[in-house]
This record gives sequence, structure tokens and C-alpha cells, in this order.
Amino acid sequence: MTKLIIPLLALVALAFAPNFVSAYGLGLLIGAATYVTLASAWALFSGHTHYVSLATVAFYGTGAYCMAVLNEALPYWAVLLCAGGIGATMAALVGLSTLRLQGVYFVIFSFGLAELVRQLITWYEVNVTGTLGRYIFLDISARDIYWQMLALGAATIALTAWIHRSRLGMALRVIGDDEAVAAHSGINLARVKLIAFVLSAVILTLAGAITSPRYVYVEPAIVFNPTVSFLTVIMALLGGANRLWGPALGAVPLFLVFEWLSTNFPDSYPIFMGLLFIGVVFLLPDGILAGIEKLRARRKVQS
Amino acid sequence: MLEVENLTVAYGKHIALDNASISVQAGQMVAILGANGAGKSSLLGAIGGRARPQSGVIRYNGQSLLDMPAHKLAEHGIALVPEGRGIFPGLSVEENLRLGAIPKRAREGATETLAEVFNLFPKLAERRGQIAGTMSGGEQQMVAIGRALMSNPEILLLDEPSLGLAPIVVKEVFSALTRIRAKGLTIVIVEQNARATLALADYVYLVEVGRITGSGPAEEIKSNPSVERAFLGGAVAPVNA
Amino acid sequence: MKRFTRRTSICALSFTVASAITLPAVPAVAQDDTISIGYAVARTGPNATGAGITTIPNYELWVDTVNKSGGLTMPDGSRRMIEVVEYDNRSSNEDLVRTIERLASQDEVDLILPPWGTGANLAIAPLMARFGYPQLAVTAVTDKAPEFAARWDRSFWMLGGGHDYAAGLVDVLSTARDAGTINDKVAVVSVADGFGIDLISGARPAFEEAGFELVYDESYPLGTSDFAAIMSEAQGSGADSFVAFSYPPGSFGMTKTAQSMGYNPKAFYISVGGAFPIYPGIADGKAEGVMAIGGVNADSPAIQEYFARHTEFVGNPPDSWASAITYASLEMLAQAIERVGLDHEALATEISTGTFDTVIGEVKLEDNQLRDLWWVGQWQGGAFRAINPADAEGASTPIIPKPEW
Amino acid sequence: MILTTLILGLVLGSTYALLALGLTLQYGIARIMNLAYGELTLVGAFVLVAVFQQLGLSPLIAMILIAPAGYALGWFLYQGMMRPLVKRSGARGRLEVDSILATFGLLFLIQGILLMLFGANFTSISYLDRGVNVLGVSVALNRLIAFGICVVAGGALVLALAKTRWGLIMRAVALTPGSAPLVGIDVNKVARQGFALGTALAVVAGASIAMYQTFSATDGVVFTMKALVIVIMGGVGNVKGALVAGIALGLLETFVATAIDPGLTLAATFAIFLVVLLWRPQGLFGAR
Amino acid sequence: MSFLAIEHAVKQFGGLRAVDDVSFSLKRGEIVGLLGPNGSGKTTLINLISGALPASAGTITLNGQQLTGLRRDKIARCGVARTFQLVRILPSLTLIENVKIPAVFGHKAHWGAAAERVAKDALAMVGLSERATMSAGDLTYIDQKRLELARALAAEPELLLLDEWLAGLNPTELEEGIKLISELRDSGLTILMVEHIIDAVRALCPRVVVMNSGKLIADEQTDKALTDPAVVTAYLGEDVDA
Repeated sequence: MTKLIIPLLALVALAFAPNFVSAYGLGLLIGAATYVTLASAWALFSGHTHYVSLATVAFYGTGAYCMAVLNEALPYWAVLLCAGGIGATMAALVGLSTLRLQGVYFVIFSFGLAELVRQLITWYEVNVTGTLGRYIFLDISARDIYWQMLALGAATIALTAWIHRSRLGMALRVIGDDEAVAAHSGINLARVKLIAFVLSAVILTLAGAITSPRYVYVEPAIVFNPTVSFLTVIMALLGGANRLWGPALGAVPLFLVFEWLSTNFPDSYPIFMGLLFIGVVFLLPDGILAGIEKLRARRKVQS
Repeated sequence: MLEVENLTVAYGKHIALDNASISVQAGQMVAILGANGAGKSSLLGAIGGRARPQSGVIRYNGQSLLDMPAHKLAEHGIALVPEGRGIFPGLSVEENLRLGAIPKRAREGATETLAEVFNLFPKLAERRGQIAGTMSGGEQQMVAIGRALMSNPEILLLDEPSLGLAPIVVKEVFSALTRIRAKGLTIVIVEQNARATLALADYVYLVEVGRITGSGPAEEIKSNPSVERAFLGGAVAPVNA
Repeated sequence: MKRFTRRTSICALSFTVASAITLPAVPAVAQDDTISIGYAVARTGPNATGAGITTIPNYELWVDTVNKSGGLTMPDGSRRMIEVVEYDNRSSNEDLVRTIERLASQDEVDLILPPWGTGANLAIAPLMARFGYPQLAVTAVTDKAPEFAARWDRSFWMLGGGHDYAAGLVDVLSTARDAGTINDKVAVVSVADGFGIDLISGARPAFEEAGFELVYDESYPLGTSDFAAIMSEAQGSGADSFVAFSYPPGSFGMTKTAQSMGYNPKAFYISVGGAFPIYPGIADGKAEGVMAIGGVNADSPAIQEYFARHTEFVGNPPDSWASAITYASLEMLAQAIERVGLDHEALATEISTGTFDTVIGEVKLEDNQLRDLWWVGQWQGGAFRAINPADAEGASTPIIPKPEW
Repeated sequence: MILTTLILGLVLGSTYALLALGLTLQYGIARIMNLAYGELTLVGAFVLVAVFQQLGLSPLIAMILIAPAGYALGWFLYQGMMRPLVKRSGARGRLEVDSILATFGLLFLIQGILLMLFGANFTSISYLDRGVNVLGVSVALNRLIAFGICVVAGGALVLALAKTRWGLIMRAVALTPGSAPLVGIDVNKVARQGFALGTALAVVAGASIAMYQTFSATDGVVFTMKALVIVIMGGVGNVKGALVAGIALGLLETFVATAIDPGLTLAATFAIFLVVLLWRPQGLFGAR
Repeated sequence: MSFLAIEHAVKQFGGLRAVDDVSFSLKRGEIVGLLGPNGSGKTTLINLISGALPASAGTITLNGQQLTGLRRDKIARCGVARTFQLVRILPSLTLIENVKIPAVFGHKAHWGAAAERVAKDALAMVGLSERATMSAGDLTYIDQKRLELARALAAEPELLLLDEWLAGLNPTELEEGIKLISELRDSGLTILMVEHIIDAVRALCPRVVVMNSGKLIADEQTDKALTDPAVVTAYLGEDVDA
């Protein structure tokens, strides 16, 4: 039971946090909550299966676009519903055709997918609707966005926790360890991967829809920014993509470090980011949590 | 020429070869016989630099081979034909053979060696342009042996050259080995095809479950029932006799 | 073991969050004898190029000029030095929005200067309105400017809308057509983003109304690097006028492609980038007669002085479209502060209603918009001169047909 | 009209092919999926411009200097950064993901350095920027030179791979690295050579692009993506495939731009790419 | 009526026929050894039965249901469990988790307490109960083999395919292993085992099928097969007159 109480208390504390921080603090909270959500949702699929997906922004951007297109036609909750549905449909179509690709092919495919979606939306808007930039004038405060994102992030982590205990999570872990054993044990590889991919995609899409009102102006080049995909991957990997709290633990400090770097060293920011990336790959290949455990195990052995 | 002392090879927690010692004289053909999974390939793999032994000594002409990277062996006149042949399936027969002559010791006279190999395996000469991967198993084995010969070796290590081949092809391969041996090359051969090997070898080691359980001149071993036992068992009484 | 790890991770998590929240609690105390001015412009990412040419050099030049002269003058006659708080928005609206929040609520700067780009300016408009800062949205081209100015009454839109530029261009071409120098066929390409779409959707009806026929009309995606196919189609279309609603990479690429393939339309128009100081170099010294968006009154002493100062400080001349306006907006800001001080509301009112003396001449906004703009310019004798509106003071006469490359 | 499309497409495609050659070597021989490839081409482009503008060196002569410098750069990158990853990964197949992540870091690192050194501005030079009549179609001379560089570099590479001992070793490692030590090939050395040569080709491609195209420090990803598409279409490690796929892509883009809609060129590129990935992941010309 | 029926099974790899028109059948409750020299196609045949590879031709049926053409997981859910030639455990999972998987996803599809019970029973069967919460990666080789068998058993299979499960064990372990399999046999499980340790085959299997170069060369009583000249030749090769 204590396992549940601490996260719940933390969640309540986080929910009240906007009362105690400046607008910038709230902005940081939103950013951190967004990346925790993205990284956790990414890890929901990729953490155990080891499929490195760079399609995060394909879904995130689609969510933002849904909000931009539909916000005047439908009530807010209906837009979110639509965004989730579109994300799920897209993920199902993509998943059905691509989840048999392995390794680097899947990585490249997922990256190409984000580009393709962006190009197609651009072409459609230019040639069919004749407008490209869209405006989101919704009466939603930063606080509302924060609460929604916090809820989505909490739901993602809760869902992950639940999946870890469910048959689905078990199947995902087995697939990550050894696909052949998984299949011979009776696991339907395609279905399991597809379900996880779709769940992850729905969350990513919703995250995009929820944050988009903050930017007022939405354009494909803005919402399909590939950096989002890359950041998500590195955050999840830094914390440990196959642990429940790993992605969150990677997202929060990295987000803050990037924020600090970009405010203090705007010129050399990419250099730091590059070095950080290389550092993670070389020093913490399995993430912080695994690193801590290893260290502790070593200490245990010594003592 | 080649001394192996107290060699132990383990894969993770599985000990494949336990404390094995063999000795090979120049010009000899030494056979290592045993059933599947007995550890004979591990022995050859350790000599050929494909498996890292846990302990033991491998000396070749007085020099230790343990710290030598696999690609340096060819330069020292050691040619390995591994289990599964290790050819380049995407390249042509001739390219495979020419790759064999990469070591410096083999470059001079490579043309003559190639002629010799074609002489030994006329089939390869006919099909020099064919992509090796599209050939039959026996032909691929010939490519592998031919390629090893191209490196102008002093010692040839063969790992189950008869593996998965039809009996008629096995005959062909072994008749080629006879001719190679006649040229005075030192050969170490790992086989489960005991009869063909025994007919050819000078000296034999028997391997059972990771240990060397017997050795002697081929003539002696031939008449020894331990060979049959090494392959077909007999120690445990059959329950359903 | 497992549970322990989970708990530690939660501890770590809450710690980091806590530090994130308390971090901003240490305020950067604004000293009384300085004025802190913040901006978050793209130094990296796709917007960095535009910002690096048009926005950042002017901000730096202005701050340097003001501080060298002893600081900004306050209504009481005292002088206060400018202290700059500068961030990189990484060309990402997400980072931009948060940085503005940081400038407003943590750094508590006195004034915030806008970022480069239409999307960026729109993204921060609600925030600026909420924090009450006046927003001098210079590098934002939008037809909805009147709407935005009404929605956020402290925002000022200073670069017009796509329709304005399109209409100006059509005006130039109509005059030439009526004079019989060009035929009534036009080949037009546009970049597929908000800017390009705004211009082309303004241009289509304007061309039609003026009796032009669009014989080639295509859009190309951002990131296109090869224009050989497009230019060859345009060349084969029989049009005397080539019009590109393009961004710098496209403007440059199309120029070079047209030159190398010997495509010599009588009127050659490109958009962003055409007024950049590096353009004549890119056109291999053959920029004469090329028309582009924007323009300056090259004969005005104020502009000449500004160009000289900019060249000396930055190392190269400014672009001849939005640079001068960016600088002018800063001069307006300084004069407004001198008149009413730093109170945001008073400042906004003053900018909205006052008249200012700037490098682009005397400026007075209409409905929070700068309407007194140059729509079309042309390279003439090594300078990029404004040619439309033709009746405005300082307008040069267009050279049509353009000399061959 | 068809002739124009053909010639323009061919010239464009040759640039793409040249761009992809290095990447296919790096991935095919060194087995490093180098996401920083486009940044390496930019290094070549910026160096060419710097050398041209500061020292007044003719780009063609500069190219002769840039190529070996690129080789050295690649050599050190492999030895310093990739080799430890290769060593660590062993047989576990981690290398793919590790190299993707590490070169992603490298991407930012190089981009940051380029931004610091050269700024974010568009850069270009004018060099032999005049039209030449090719079968009635006007093509820029500098593009023809780039086409020539592609033909020379690509042809030399194809010949060297097919006819020399060195080429045979390269192909052997590319196809069956596991068997290479058997014939005395030092796989590490060959991988390093492959990576270095790939880097040399990257900078040469960048330098030849710089002769006629405007670019900025943030353009690397575009080059990487194009090169990746071609490498996958041509079959990883397949030099001839990369040449053919590069030219095919150039023709396709030109065709789409003239016959369908320039707005769909990039979408067509990616769509083809995705189709190839799904239908023939081994590439259009891959035998595996 | 035969329980497992293999009819004219063929597997072609390029120019190589790894399994060449093999037919034989098993009765329910029977234990049969699958013998043959290295490279004779035994593991490939196991792969065809378990669905790891699709057959090029022929049919395989279990209890009247056709297995050929089904996906691996479907075949597993039909009640076929297997071990692997090179032991494949799931190193990041604990022992009990390893074993639970087929209990959960196999043809009985247990969950919760039932799955737990099946998994525990399977671990108990191979004598690993006390280490149930250990990480599988920390096991010794023989224990990994045990774990793999336990995992196959937790599927509560109708047909168990063992691929050289006894290989690599030392003599003491070997005896234990033989005992374990004989217990399984006595419990009525149908077993097809690839094995090289002839003593073990003699001890366990009354009947063997022997393959060589992809073809079935013998299907008879074990002691008869082992003296069959064709089988002996397959193992020892033909006499070559040098």
C-alpha cells in the first residue's frame, strides 16, 4: 500500500504546485510534465521491446494539428477524443505494416514517417484548404494545461505500472528478451507489439493536443520538430527505458539541464547536448536506475 | 610443431573442453574423433583463435598462440577451415580463393597455388565465376579447403569437413585430403566420420564429453572398441533391451 | 531491493521537481540604475538564419548605441544603462513560450523584445498580453494583423500582411505591362508554409483582377534544395515575369539556377533573402534589376547613416527589408520611454498613438500597425531601393525589363 | 521536355549518389549507422568555402586537400568514438542502437561547432556559375563538375572494389565479417578504413555541393535523410546500388516536380523510401 | 491412430534440402529419440514441428490438427512445447517469471494464482523451487537447462520437443537429467528428443528415428537401429580406401 501512497502524495503535491511558483516555474512544470509523459509513453512500447522509435513527433504533431483544425468546430473534450482516435488509427495502420522491421530499419522508418506525415499535411493544407498556419484561440490557462498534462503523465505511469503486472507487460518483457522464446511460449508477437504501439501512440497524440493551445499558432514545421523525438529517446534511455520510473527520472533532470544550458550557454548549447548524448551512451548505456543498482550491487559485494 | 597443454574452454558456465593436451608433429595428420558436442570443435576453435580458452597453453613452433588475434594466424602459416566452412557466400569462387592469398607469405606464387588448387578440385576451375553461396555443400567445402590452401599454410586445421554432406561427396572430399596430405602438409582434422578419418590419419585422439579419453596411432585405434563406444555409447545398460 | 529502488527514485524525482520550483525563487534583482531588457531569439535551429541576419544584430547594435551614449533617457532626464537578458529559443515554440515566461516572471525584466518570425510572435502574443508587456512584433507578416492588434491591444504589427506585398508587386507589374514592356503572363512559385501561402493567396486574385494570367503556379516544400526542374518549367511557360514567394534558401537557389540556365525573364521577383546584403554576392554581382520584398529609401541620409553604423558594428550591412524597421521599432521604444517612462500601459499607449522620428523617417502607427511600408524593392546600382508604393516619397523608378544576367 | 527532365534529373541524381556513397561504406563496412553523416558533409562544404574565400584556392584544388583531411577525420572518429562501442557490443548486436545514439550526439556536437565557427547564416560561393548547353538543355557548369566528381569518385570506387585486392578485402568484410579473420583480414583495420573513406567521400560530396548550392550549418539532417533513403534503396553496403538509387531518386524528384507537383517531391521521396523498406528491406539491388 | 504425424516433410534452404521427405509418427505417450550425425537435419525438423520454420512441403498434424502453416504461438497453444539446442532463458526475468510465461500464454492460459501454481509445480519438478526468485541470468549451465525444461513443462504440453537437452552435462548431471526425463515419460507425456548421447537414448527411448543428410534412414527399436549398418555408417562414415 505504501507503494501507492508515496506517488499519490507526490501527485497531489504536484497538483498544488502552481500555487507556489511563478509563471516561469509553471512553464517549467508543464515542460517537465510533457517530457515525462512523452518519455514514459515512448518507453511503454520501446522500453521492453527495444524498438527505437523516432516517430514520437509524428504522433505528437498530429495531436497538435488535430487541436488546431478542430478546436473551433468541436468542444474541447471531443477534440481530445478525436485526437486519440486519429492517433490510434494511425498507429494501427503503421504498426500493422512496420512492426516486422527490425533494428536500424525500424529506426529509419519511424524517422521517415514523421517527415512523411509533415509533408503530406503541408501539401494537403496548401493545395486543399489554402491555409497553412492555423490559430488556436482557446480559453485555456497554463494552469489548466499543466493539470491536464500532469494527469496524462500520471495516467501514463499508472498504465505502465498496470501493464507491467498484466499479461501484456509480461509478454512485452519476454519479447524484449527473446522473441523466439516468446513465440514458442504462445505469445502472439504481432498483436502484443501492436497493442503497445497503439497505446503509446494515443498518449503521444493526446500530449500534443493538450500542449498545443500554448503556442497559439500551429504550422507543420513547428509541430513536427524532430528534436522532440530525439529528446524523448535520450530522456527515456538516460533514466532507464524498461523501468517504471526510469523515463520520468531521465526526463526531469535532462529537461532542466537543457533549460539551464540554453539559458546560460545559448551559443554552445548544441555542443553540450551532443557531449551529453555521447556521455550517456558511453557511461550509462542502461540508464541511471540500472547504473545505481549496479553500483549498489558492487558495494554490497565489497561489504 | 603444435603443442596444446591442459587446455580448458568454457562458454559462459558450460565447460566444453576440460584440461585437454595434444601434440602434433610436423608432417603428421592428426585426427580428433568424438561424438557431437564432445568438445572437439572447441579444441580446434581455441587453436584457430575463434574461442578464448579459460586456461592452458597453445604453442606453435615454440610461440604462444593465446594472445594472437585470429587474423594474424594466417600470417604464421596456420589455416583453419571452420565448422560451417566460413566461406564468403556473396563472392565468387575465384574471389574466395584469392582472398585466401591475402597473407604476405602467400602472395608470391599465388598464381601457381591457384593452379594447384584448381588441379586438386577441377570442379572449382569450371565454376570459378559462380557465386559461392549458390553452390552445393560439398562444393562449398572444396572452396573452403582450397581457400585455406591458398594461404600457403604449414598446418591445416579442418573442422568436420564431412558435416552434412552426402556420402558420395564425403568420399570426394576425403580423396582430396589424401592428395593434400601426400604433399607433406601437417593436418589436424576434427571428425565424427571415424572410418574415413582413421583410414587417413597418423595419430588419433578420442574426445568424450569434454575430455580426451584415448589416443594412439591410427592403426591401433582402428581395432579398438573404444571408438565405437565414443560414438554409439554402451556404458549405460539399455533399459528396453 | 526493488521496492527500495522505487522509493529512491520517487525521492529523487520529488527532489528534482522541488529544486526546479525553488530554482526560480532566487530573483535576478533588477537594479534601479539599469533597465533590463530581455529577448529570446533563435540562435539555433531553422530560424537561426533569419534571426541572425535581421533581429539579433539590430538588437545588439541598438543596445550598444544607447549604452555608448549614456543609456536610455527617462522622462525626468536621467539616463539608465541597458542590461540585456538573452536566451536562445532553439527555434522551438515550446522553448520560446517558456523563455518568455521566464523573462517575465523570474528575471522580471523591464521590457521584452520580440523573437524573429510570424509563428514565434503569435505564440508569445497571449503571454505578452497576460504579463502586460508591449510587443513590437516586427518580423511578423500576417494578413490578420488588424485582428491580432484588436485582440491584444499592446501588440504592434509592423511588417504588413501578405496581401499588401502581393498587391504592391501586382501594381509594379501592371504598370510595366500597361507600358508594353512585359506580356500578361506570370510564372509564380511559392514556398509551402504560412508565409508563402499568405502571399500566394493574396497574389492570385490580385493578378487576376489586374488581367494577368498565371501560366505556372506551383508550391514547393520547405527544405527543397534543387530548383532546376521548377525553373526550367517556368522558363518554358512563356511568361515574361517570374515571381517567387520564397525564403532565403529558395530565393538564392532560384537565382543561381536561373543564372546558370540562362533564364532571363523581364521581371524577376523573389521574396525573403532578396534584400539581404549577401544577395549581390550570391547573384555573382549580377543582382541589378532583381526585385524582392521590402526595400529602403536608399537616398535617405538617415538610412545611409544607419547602414554605415550597422556595417561598422556587425561587419556587414543590414538587410534592406525588416532590419531598418526592427531598428526603427527600437528607436520608437526609446523615444516612448523618454516620454512616459517604463510603465507598460503608458508605454503601450504612447507607442500606439505617438509619432516617432526613426531611421525610416517619421513613424506613426495606425491601429497598432505600421502601414507606411515599402512593398517592393529592386537592386539598382548596388543598392536595394524601394520602388513601391510608387507614390511614396523616396521611391525609385523600376528597371523593367531587368538587364540580362 | 522529357529530355530536360532526364538531364536535370541525372545531374541532380549524381549529387545524391555521391552523397550516399560514403554512408553506404560506413554502414556497409564499418557497420556504423552514422546519423551525423550530413554534418560531416557540411564540414566539407564549410571548409571549401573558407578555403576559397580566405585563401583564394580554386575549389577543385581545395577538393584534393579536403579529401585526405576528411579521411583523417574519419579515422580519428572511428578510433576514438566508434571502436570502443564496437568492442563493447561484442556479439550482442547492441552496436546498431549504440551507434545511432552516439552519432546522434556527434550530430549536435558538429552542428554546435559549425554554428560557433561559421554562424547560422546561409553560405554560398559563386564558382563557374554559368550555363552549358547539354543536348539543348542549359545546365550550370558547376553542377556538371559535381556530376563529373560523382562519375570519377563513384567509378573509381566501383572499379577499385571490383578489381583490386583492397576492394576484394572490403567486399569480403562487408558481406561476411565473421569469416574475414580466417583469411588474415584485420576486421577492425578494414572497418576503420571503410569509415574513414566514407568520411572522405562525405566531405567531398559536401564540398561539391557547396560549389553550387546555398547551405547553412543546420542543413545536415536533410543531407543525412537523403543519403539514408538512397543507401536503403540501393542496399546497404552496395556501392553500385547507391549510385543507381541516387540517380533514380534524382530522376524521380525531377519527374515529380515537373509532371505532378513540386510540393510533393519530398513526400514522394519518403513514400518511395517507406515502400522500399517494407517491400524489400534488403534494398532494390540487394542480393541478401 | 497416431498422435503426432509427420508426412513427407521437406525443408529447402536454397540448394540444400535440410529435411528431405521425412515421414514418421508418434503414438500418444510415446518417447522417441531423433538421432543422426551433425548436420543431418534433426534440429530443422524440430523447427518445422514447432513452427520456427515453415515447411517447404508436407504436413505435420498433432492429434488430427494440422500444424503446418500455423504461427509459432498458435502451435504452442496447440500444446507443443520445446527446448532449444543452445539454451535460451530470459536473463532479465526471475526463475518463476521465466516459467510462468508459457503457463500464462500457453494453451491452458492460466492467470493469477493458477499460473503461479503451474509455474511452481514446474520448478518443483526440476528441483529449482528454492531459487524461484533468483534472476535467471545467475544460474549455472545445468540449472539453466533445468529452467528451460521447467518452462517447457509449465506449458502443460501434449507434445514435448527436446533438442539436445542433455548435451553439455557432466556424468552426474547426466544421470539426474535422464532420471528427470524418465519421470516425464512415466507421467504419460509424448516426447520427441534429439539426442547425441547414445547411452541416454538407450536408457530412455525404446524406439528411435535416425536421419542422415536430411533423409530418414531408420525408424525402429533402439538397439536394432544402433546396429543397423546404415545407421553405423551414418555415424562413423564409410570405409575409405586410402
